[in-house]
Amino acid sequence: MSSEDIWIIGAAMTPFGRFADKDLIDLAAEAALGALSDAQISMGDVGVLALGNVYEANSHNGQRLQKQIGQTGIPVFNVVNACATGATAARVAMLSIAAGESDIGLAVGVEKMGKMGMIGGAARPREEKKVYAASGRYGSVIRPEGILGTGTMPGVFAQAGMEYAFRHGVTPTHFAKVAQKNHAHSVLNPLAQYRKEFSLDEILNAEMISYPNTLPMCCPTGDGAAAVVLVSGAKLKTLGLDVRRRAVKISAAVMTSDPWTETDQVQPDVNTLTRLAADRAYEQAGIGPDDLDVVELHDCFATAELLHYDNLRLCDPGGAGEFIDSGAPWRDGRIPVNVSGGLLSKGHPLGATGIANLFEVTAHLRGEAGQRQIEGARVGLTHVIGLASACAVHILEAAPR
Amino acid sequence: MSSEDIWIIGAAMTPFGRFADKDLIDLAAEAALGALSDAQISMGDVGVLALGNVYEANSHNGQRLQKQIGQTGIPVFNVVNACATGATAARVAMLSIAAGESDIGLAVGVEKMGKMGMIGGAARPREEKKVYAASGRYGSVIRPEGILGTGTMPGVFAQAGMEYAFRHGVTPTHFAKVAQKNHAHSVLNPLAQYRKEFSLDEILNAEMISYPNTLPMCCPTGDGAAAVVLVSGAKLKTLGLDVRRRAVKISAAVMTSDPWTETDQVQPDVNTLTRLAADRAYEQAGIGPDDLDVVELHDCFATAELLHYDNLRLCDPGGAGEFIDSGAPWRDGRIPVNVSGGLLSKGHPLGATGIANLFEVTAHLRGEAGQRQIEGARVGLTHVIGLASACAVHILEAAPR
Amino acid sequence: MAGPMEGLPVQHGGSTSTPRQIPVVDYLVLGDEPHLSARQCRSCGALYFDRRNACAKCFAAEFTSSRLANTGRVRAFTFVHRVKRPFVSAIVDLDGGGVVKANLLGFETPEDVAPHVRVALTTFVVGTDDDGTEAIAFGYKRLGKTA
Amino acid sequence: MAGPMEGLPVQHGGSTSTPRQIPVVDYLVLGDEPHLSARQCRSCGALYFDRRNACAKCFAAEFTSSRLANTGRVRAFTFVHRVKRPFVSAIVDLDGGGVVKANLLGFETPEDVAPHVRVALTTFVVGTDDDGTEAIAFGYKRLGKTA
Ligand SMILES: [Zn+2]
Ligand SMILES: [Zn+2]
Repeated sequence: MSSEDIWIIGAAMTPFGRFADKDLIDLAAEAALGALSDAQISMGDVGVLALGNVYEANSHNGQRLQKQIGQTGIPVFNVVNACATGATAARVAMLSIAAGESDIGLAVGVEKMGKMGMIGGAARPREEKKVYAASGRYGSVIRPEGILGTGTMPGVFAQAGMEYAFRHGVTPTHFAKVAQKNHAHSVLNPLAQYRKEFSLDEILNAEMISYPNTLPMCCPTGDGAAAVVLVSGAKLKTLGLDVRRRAVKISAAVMTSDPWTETDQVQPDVNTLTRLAADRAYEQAGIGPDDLDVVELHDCFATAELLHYDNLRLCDPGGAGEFIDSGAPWRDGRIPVNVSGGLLSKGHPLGATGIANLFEVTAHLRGEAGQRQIEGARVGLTHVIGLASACAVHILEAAPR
Repeated sequence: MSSEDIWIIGAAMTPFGRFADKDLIDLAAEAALGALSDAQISMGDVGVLALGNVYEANSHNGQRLQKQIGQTGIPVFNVVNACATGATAARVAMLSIAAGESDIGLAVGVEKMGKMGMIGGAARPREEKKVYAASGRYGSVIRPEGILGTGTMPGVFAQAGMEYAFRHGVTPTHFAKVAQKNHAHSVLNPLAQYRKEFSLDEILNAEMISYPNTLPMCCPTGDGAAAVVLVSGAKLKTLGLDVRRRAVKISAAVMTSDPWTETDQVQPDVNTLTRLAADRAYEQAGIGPDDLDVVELHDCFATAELLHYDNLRLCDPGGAGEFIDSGAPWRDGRIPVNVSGGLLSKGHPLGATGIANLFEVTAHLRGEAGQRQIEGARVGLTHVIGLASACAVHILEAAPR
Repeated sequence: MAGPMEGLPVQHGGSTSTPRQIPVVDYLVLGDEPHLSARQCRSCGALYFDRRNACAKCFAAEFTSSRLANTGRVRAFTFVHRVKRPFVSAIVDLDGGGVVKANLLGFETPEDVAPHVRVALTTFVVGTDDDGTEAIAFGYKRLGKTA
Repeated sequence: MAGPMEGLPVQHGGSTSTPRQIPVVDYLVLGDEPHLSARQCRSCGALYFDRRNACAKCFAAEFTSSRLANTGRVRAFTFVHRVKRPFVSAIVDLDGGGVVKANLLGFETPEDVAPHVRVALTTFVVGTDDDGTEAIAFGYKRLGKTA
């Protein structure tokens, strides 16, 4: 228990779903109060608040949350980083602790998307211009979506999947198996937005959204929040035995953005920044992929999860297809991946996601994940990626017993 | 030059104004490249990027900026904190350095507001509801603006001013003198949005916006960007003599939010969090208000500047009226305040403001402020406040000569 | 001195000709004696007008309701211009506790508003919906004046 | 095999009856031999299609223009459904350098798109404005097929 380490001592998430009767701050407050209570502290103990939210990013939700749960004058950081927004909030709280500016931090991620339909799936209608005139950085005369390919999220992750398929010979069935697994896992998670199992045939024959991803291979939109309470190692030593016993160490915390690649200029490269982050995280933690007992990775689309097996080094290079075929990422497999149901079933309220996966892995490392518990889990990894582009990888370890 | 200190080695700002032919990223790139060039480094040296922007907060402008000036895979934090957004970006870069995660950070603040009119001045028309129904946290049936008082920025800062007037007997003339001073100062600043002097009578007789603030007592909206390059003390020791000589030490960096106060529940309290931040900053830096050679404070409205003389302890308690009467905050006075022209004349592109004031004080401490230079300035203070609510105070010191 | 900015005084009572009325915010209680009602923290006594998740002062989560006084003193004000219908906004410290923001009624010029002038709550119709329901708002007039 | 998704082939040349044409993006150069033109970093050779502030690869700020090849290989693709007019999007590695995103034309099913299949640029009218100006887009068809 080094003084320089940072630990999670409280974690909570709301159920993910659609909550028309709750506002954004109700969700954030529920998660925040849950995490504080889990950590056996109050807002009066918190030295820094970081809040992540995408769709209402400039509503200063951190301060709105304070007004509902405790105004103590502490610094508040409102952050946004697409689907890595929640993880970014956690990172800011960690930075404040590591910098010695606070010893307890609260990071909250929240999103209220309602019934937006699929992420990025809707091309907004636009008034047709009467007279063509070039504008913007590409000198466009009309909106290029659908004319010069697609830039929507389903399209980007579909193409990223097919790039892998061309290189390594995986098939639509391999991608569909990812969705089959995650939907099956979700049945055990009471917090998941959907808890319905699908057969491989049902998935393959469902409505095609963006080939090779059918509807059950795309994450839903939804509402939800998650929160974690973070402390310095020095502070942890002063806390009660029960808090120390349940504390989870952050062995690695890495955030990256897209380094320059040639293809990245026309479509976000979801691989390189994940590989960078994963490699640095393994180095920081001093462990390798084989040491992982549980992984929550960013399966916004089924194609994405398959790529990330490879990017996170869970499988041999190019071997993601064999990896899913072998059953390795199932909850009874060698490296259980997305036992929460993943974004595909648990849901993906953007700002909440990066903290929700910290909550999930924390629950397993504490042995408190209920029916979906991975028995004896001691080390876990979380991964999120937001376009364009931010990636965060955290490696968590259970307290020594 | 302690290894634990953080230093500014590069600073730049675009002119503030209206730039219809530049997009948000053009402005951010101009400031960022200017700051990098000033620091004699390139994007390849930067270990963390923090970008602050309010109106397009969820467009991931940090990454959009990287795509235009350098994609190196570093962590990017997009932050928003109302008018303290730029300062918040600077704080995140500092946290990363203080935490030991990077040794050079780039913080950029940018805003493109175009011709929005006065900040918060326009009540948006809303479709009248056919049937009244209570909604929201106050069970409102109609929009309360104008019916249950005002919550717009001009109104909030006008009322904050009148609260001070009731308590301490200051008059509309005292407030107008603030605007007179800042507009007079702006004439010397080539980067200011407006550079026009006004007589006290002109200011008092101008169009009333929200009593006691007339039009020249309200800041304009505009476009602009500012950037700073920050380094650890350890890194600074490895840099060239010229860089070290021009480096400016951040002796204090404090961010606060509203602690609970009774009035804060109906109108943001702009005083308490500023006082908290200032007192902590003086303690951190080990100096007092009398040591300050130059101050850039958040004069979004003339009333605000007068309050902040008191909040920042520049005057005796309750003595802000006498302070402006004495000429103390004029550029040839005892504690020059807003020699840039302040928000009132220099302009207030929200996300840029908190970094623009770091740029301004840095310029003076380096002796590079041109015509508006405060001769021999060695110590300066910057202050921003955004509702609701974030306040940042920085104290900067020139490198030992 | 009800000017055009104040709307009409409200008729209270059981007359069948009285239209249905609804307060513009739920912390305004109508009836024979219109008044404000706040959520009060059971633990520390802090007062709030909005629906609460917890107390921002002491972090407790239980609230009771508290009737606030109809009289108080003006802590701050502004005359708001550059809007369709200029108005006077004020922050009022209520007698016995509580601070509220509302319009000041019957003050014609800034010089009219003496520091910490005493005021009293009044209500008025601010609009009528398509069902004929009247929205009732509140404001503050100089204490002692009749609406 | 120009299907309904592809629009009409473009008539190039100086005929007076030819309507005015404008490329949908400024990196598409029309004329007798329509082709793509990229901004190329003078320092490191990196290629970009957009207006640049600097080079994202090497941070230099000087650019020249570079004509890209009209042929290449499909690196990735998707058939996009749930939109009014389904289309095929692809990322194409151009011969000699450069990567571009555009629609694939003339591929009917995903199975049609062999890994890294060779394709060639083609242009088509994608719309006409009220002045009669035609917007010209580009896409890629199987190499060897005529438009
Ligand atoms: Zn309380
Ligand atoms: Zn280059």
